[in-house]
Amino acid sequence: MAEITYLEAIREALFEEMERDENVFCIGEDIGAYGGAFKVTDGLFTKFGEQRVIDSPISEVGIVGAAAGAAHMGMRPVVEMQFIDFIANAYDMLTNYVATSRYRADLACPMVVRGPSGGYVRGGPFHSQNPEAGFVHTPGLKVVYPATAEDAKGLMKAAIRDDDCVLFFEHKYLYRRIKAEMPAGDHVVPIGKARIAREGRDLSIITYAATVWKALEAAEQLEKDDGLSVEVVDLRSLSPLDDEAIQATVRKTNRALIVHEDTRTGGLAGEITARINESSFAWLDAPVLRVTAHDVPLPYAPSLEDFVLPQTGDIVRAARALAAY
Amino acid sequence: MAEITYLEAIREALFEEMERDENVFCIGEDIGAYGGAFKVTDGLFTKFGEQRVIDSPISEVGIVGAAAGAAHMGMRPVVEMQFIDFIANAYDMLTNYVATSRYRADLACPMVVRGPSGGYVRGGPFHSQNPEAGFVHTPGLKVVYPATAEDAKGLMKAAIRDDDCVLFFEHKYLYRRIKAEMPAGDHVVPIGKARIAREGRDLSIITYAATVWKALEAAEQLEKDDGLSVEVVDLRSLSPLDDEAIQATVRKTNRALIVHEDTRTGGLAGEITARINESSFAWLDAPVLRVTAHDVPLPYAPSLEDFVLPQTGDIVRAARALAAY
Amino acid sequence: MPPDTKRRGSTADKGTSRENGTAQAGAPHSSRLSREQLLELYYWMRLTRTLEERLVALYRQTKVVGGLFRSLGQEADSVGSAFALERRDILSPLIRNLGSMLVKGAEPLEILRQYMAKADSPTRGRELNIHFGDTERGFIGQISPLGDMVPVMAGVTLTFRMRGQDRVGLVYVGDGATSTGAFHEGINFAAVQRCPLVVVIENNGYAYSTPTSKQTAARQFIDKAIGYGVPGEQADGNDVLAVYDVTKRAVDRARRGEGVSIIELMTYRRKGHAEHDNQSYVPPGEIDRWERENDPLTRYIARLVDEFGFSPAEIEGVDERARRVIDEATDVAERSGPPAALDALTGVYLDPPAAQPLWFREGVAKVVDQHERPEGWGTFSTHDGEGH
Amino acid sequence: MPPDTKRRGSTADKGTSRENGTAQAGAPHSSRLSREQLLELYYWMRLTRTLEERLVALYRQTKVVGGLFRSLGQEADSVGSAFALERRDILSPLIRNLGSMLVKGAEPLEILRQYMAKADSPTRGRELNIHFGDTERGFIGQISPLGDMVPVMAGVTLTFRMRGQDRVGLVYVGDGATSTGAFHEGINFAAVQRCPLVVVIENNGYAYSTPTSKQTAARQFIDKAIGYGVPGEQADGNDVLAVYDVTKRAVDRARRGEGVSIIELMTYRRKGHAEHDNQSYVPPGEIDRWERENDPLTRYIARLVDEFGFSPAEIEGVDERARRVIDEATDVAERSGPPAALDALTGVYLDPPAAQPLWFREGVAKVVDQHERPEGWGTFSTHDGEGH
Ligand SMILES: Cc1ncc(C[n+]2csc(CCOP(=O)(O)OP(=O)(O)O)c2C)c(N)n1
Ligand SMILES: Cc1ncc(C[n+]2csc(CCOP(=O)(O)OP(=O)(O)O)c2C)c(N)n1
Ligand SMILES: [Mg+2]
Ligand SMILES: [Mg+2]
Repeated sequence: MAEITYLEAIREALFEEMERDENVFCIGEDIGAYGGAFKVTDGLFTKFGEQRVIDSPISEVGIVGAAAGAAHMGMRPVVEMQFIDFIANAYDMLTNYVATSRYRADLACPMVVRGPSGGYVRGGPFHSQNPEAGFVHTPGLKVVYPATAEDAKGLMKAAIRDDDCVLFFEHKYLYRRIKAEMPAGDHVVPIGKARIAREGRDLSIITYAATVWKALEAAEQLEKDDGLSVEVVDLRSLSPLDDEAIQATVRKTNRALIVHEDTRTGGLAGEITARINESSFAWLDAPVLRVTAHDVPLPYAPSLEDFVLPQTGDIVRAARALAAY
Repeated sequence: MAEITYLEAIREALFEEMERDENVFCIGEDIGAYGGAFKVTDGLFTKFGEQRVIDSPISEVGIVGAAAGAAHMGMRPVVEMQFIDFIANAYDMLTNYVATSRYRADLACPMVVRGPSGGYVRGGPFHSQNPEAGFVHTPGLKVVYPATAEDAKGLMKAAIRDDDCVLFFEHKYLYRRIKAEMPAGDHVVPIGKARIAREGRDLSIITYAATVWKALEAAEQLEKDDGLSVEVVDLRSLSPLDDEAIQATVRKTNRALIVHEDTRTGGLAGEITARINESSFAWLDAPVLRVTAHDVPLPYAPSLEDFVLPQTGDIVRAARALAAY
Repeated sequence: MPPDTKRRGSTADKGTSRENGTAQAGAPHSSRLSREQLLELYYWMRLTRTLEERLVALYRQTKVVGGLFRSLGQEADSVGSAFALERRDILSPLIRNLGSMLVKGAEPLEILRQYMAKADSPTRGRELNIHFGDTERGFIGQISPLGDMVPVMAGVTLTFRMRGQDRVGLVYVGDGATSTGAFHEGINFAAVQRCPLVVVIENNGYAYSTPTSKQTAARQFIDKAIGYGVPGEQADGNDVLAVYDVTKRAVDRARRGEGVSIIELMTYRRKGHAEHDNQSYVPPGEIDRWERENDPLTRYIARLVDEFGFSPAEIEGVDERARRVIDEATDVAERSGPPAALDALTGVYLDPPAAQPLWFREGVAKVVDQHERPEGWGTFSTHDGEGH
Repeated sequence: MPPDTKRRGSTADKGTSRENGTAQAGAPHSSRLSREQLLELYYWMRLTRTLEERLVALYRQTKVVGGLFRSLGQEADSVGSAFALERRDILSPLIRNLGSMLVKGAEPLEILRQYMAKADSPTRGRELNIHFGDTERGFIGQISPLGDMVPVMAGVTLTFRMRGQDRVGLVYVGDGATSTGAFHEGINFAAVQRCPLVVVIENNGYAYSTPTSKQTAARQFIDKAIGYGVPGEQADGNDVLAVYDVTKRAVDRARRGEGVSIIELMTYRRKGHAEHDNQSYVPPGEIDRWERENDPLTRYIARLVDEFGFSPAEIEGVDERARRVIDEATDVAERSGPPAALDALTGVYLDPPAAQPLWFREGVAKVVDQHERPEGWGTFSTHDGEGH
């Protein structure tokens, strides 16, 4: 089987799920004939027609709300945010309406909200965001953020089949840079399970999305230069978090470094640190450390963006400090 | 001087600031002749007129955006959310427009967004929220959440005078239950400084808003029943956090319990735990623990709400476990 | 007073509807209603009022948890509009559409249990007052953030259209809710997609304390219709038959595949926003005038007797029936108790079925054992026995 | 093709404006423009086009960081509308309103530096393309989320009104942005508050790939005016004088305290949403027809020569001047370098003035020393020397 990109893997999942289940449909801005700003839905319009690939007005509240209504009626909508940054417009609809619908009204709301996320692409403050924290904070929503093409496909299928709302963050830096061969058959990756991206003994790097690749680079370098054996855990699912996996790696290496691209304060690393602290304090030989973006809006000039976002060198330096603690 | 309630203290601050600075004005739904859903702005309309106490349409995006525009022009708007829960509607405007305005455009945006927050009042899922986490996560915004009447007044004055946007969360459970005499003169409480609500030696409870009072109750009981000397830190400001105060109390007692009313996952306790971990790991004799609400939307029946939210007994039990560690 | 409430006073031409964008149908549908149906309309209005009066009594006895919202004087707009739907159709009520829900099959017992936060209430004590729904019976529970139900109902009716079902949706918004972005995005999307959706704007003169004049600069809300490219019709919201007719026309258009309609129902909120509201902001005399000259039940009774020849006895029979229903429902409702605390943790997701009680909870060890994941996430209990 | 683009084609009656809700003024204001002003209008349009052509060249040389957005064929709507404002007035441009910003005093040098993310660009490399502003010169920088500038400009103009200043605001929205909740909430609020605000809807047929027919079911965007209780006027957006006139009327109404106006400018986006967009979705011939029959510069040149008696030499003089200005600006712009990394941490707040470089950064110890809070929050460095 030929390799396909992270982006193509998402498209393939959408394609297969729409073929499998006539209740699945896509809705978003410019996703039809044009195939979407990043061409993720390219070809779906031709194949499934405008009834199932709906070009919407510029109305994030409108389409997320409409998806919820359709989901109540048994449909399985997949909503595209042209850039995930615009999910902020639907914050009320997602956190107040969608997230609570099963709990307060026993009303199922199986839907997926997906979109290009993340930086390292000179997108500036409104085309580079990582808004996962605000949604992981919301009971009733599930959140996934794949780092590999296999997971992009497998998690998308799981998200579409999930009976609750799943936010599916796609890292636009990975869209065309990551390739893989898809596992044969109906490839579904369960939501809530992390992945060991690299085995190690001396310390654990817990991360997700684009920084998984930077962590792997750092692990290579640390092995070569410092003879450190670094384990890299790719969370994949951010809500629910895989506590068993986090606990296992920390209790194994006794040193944890959390890495994410999101800003530091209020980012997921805090939550993960607290959980490690609660579940495995007695196993810790060093403080849990965080490598994150700086607490500023993401600037657009390369020199600025590169400084603000976490880089491989940062992970290496932090890991060395952690190992030396 | 007579004692006034937490609510009256906020009103007094608004009154004094509007008298002091003609650029200060209030805007919100039903805040004019009616004086607001909780009567916080009662009397302002009569005193300052409809030019400075503006009844708005039901448009959270509209009024937050309008406040930003006015702030650019040198005004000092104070926006009321009828219930803070509806700030979710303005999430894009606040996090994307307001928070970034100085950084991306060198455009000052001095404004306050305030509103009744929090639970313990049978308000149900949409009239009880504590949305601070999503905003503390946003660089460019400041966030305060007072627990006492003195701080309610002093922080409101500081918020109105601050040159950036400050979100001012008011705990509706405290509105009329808390009273105090106001310090004489121009009473301003600096943003970013925590308060030691109670001195102690054996362990630290770090909290804010309504749970400060539950923590104090718990401290009493722990002193009486267990002979434990518990320090209670009232953060007051959530962004920026007072790291010096957090560090000081943890290094003094070597045991930290973070308490908040917000849900657990992604709540502020995670961030605080991570900071303690980073700054004071070597001083910790026990894991940093969290007492929080359960991860569910807040239900409305008393039996359910009481179960979901943190109670004094929970703090007592958690503190005992922490002390016994 | 809001400039338009005068225009909307008892002097408003009753039973007729002013048009904007569409052609008026022939003989009004209401002329085809049977005597039973005419009396049924009265029953639903009476039931609504009697139930709310009962709720006031319970509220005064502090048996109601939270606020109480009245639709006094607006019963005709809820009942007449909901009556224009078929059983398979779905509506989304607002806080003052108790009548619409009753017509759609909500039981007074359910309403009473909701208001008293009983364990056996439709939401098991999770949501307030009439915030509940049942897609089987055809009503969807609202949430507090105003306007949000418009996009949701756009999606519900988009599904009807996509599946080629002969079903229509109806969503209520208040004069105040028309100012929300959700209203705008939802109706615009529904209009573009030609969803079979009827948007009923209940213009009752106020949004909480805010008069319509501070809500919009538009002369009337149907003036918004053309901006969405949909027909708009305004009707006397206190004339139940006029409401039924104007709604039925919109429902029929939707069934014929003609998409969205906006209906503006002119009515008046005689009570405060909620029971606690003293209505200090209402110009003196305004409420009395509406009560005196424009009560939807009084007006309809007059028509039933004068125009349709019902006897006072028949009317009283209905009143009696309504009272009986509410009495019985109250007795039953009062009997049941509050929800069990642990139920608060179930049903956030289908999977996992329940959240984990936190470790610091009294007797949590026992509770934890009852759950399938004793080693729950974020619990202190996971790393050793302490704290139990 | 979007049904209304045909209606909007070159056959559209030029130089006139269709009304909706207001009385037409007498002789058009443009008839009172001096020869210098008439030529100035041409200069701004030419400068816009020449600057964008230069940006395309730089983009092809990969000197532009990020995307490039064109207003080819829409120069008249930006220039004509901005020209109707006084210096003290404030406008909020969109991505295709480069011309409006130039009229308001933005320098080509600033634009070039912005697009190349230079250290000395107006935003010091923080924001993209023409996302910058200057309240002194009277334009406020937009953000990407569409519609958000409408509430913001409502607040700007609310301030003008509250302070009794003789100032007006103008905000641009695209056909697509009219679907946002922010547009709705902002214009409704401004209308109720009678803010001196002109809302210009640039109907250029597309929102990215989405034709207007999928954006709204309304026949035209000025049909939204009555729903907000404000006057609406539509004009040929490719006739710079018609644009100037229709905007001037709205600006004058605002100055007279008559509040908000909606203006719809009929134009056409001849280039893709951004340079990368191949416009595959555009019906064949549509772009050519607009270029051939309805180019705003070609049309205005014809009028300048035939109607106002300018000589071809005078026109070429202006073209030459524009070219010179852009050449000089390009030379200067290319000289400066990228922003210094550490600048990324300054100015999130006035206080604190800078965020703390994180401890794991190379040579951060040195950097930290330069900052006022060496014991910064959340930094590993605080509890002891390790990590340095
Ligand atoms: C988005 C949002 N903002 C504010 C509120 C608070 N609120 C609840 S009801 C209400 C007034 C509603 O007025 P209207 O829409 O006219 O409905 P009515 O009560 O008159 O039936 C307000 C402001 C809310 N529920 N949602
Ligand atoms: C709230 C929001 N949603 C989506 C986008 C992505 N987006 C950027 S421009 C654009 C199309 C804008 O079309 P229009 O408003 O007609 O302006 P034009 O480009 O035609 O001038 C879209 C969808 C955005 N910027 N903001
Ligand atoms: Mg109303
Ligand atoms: Mg457009």
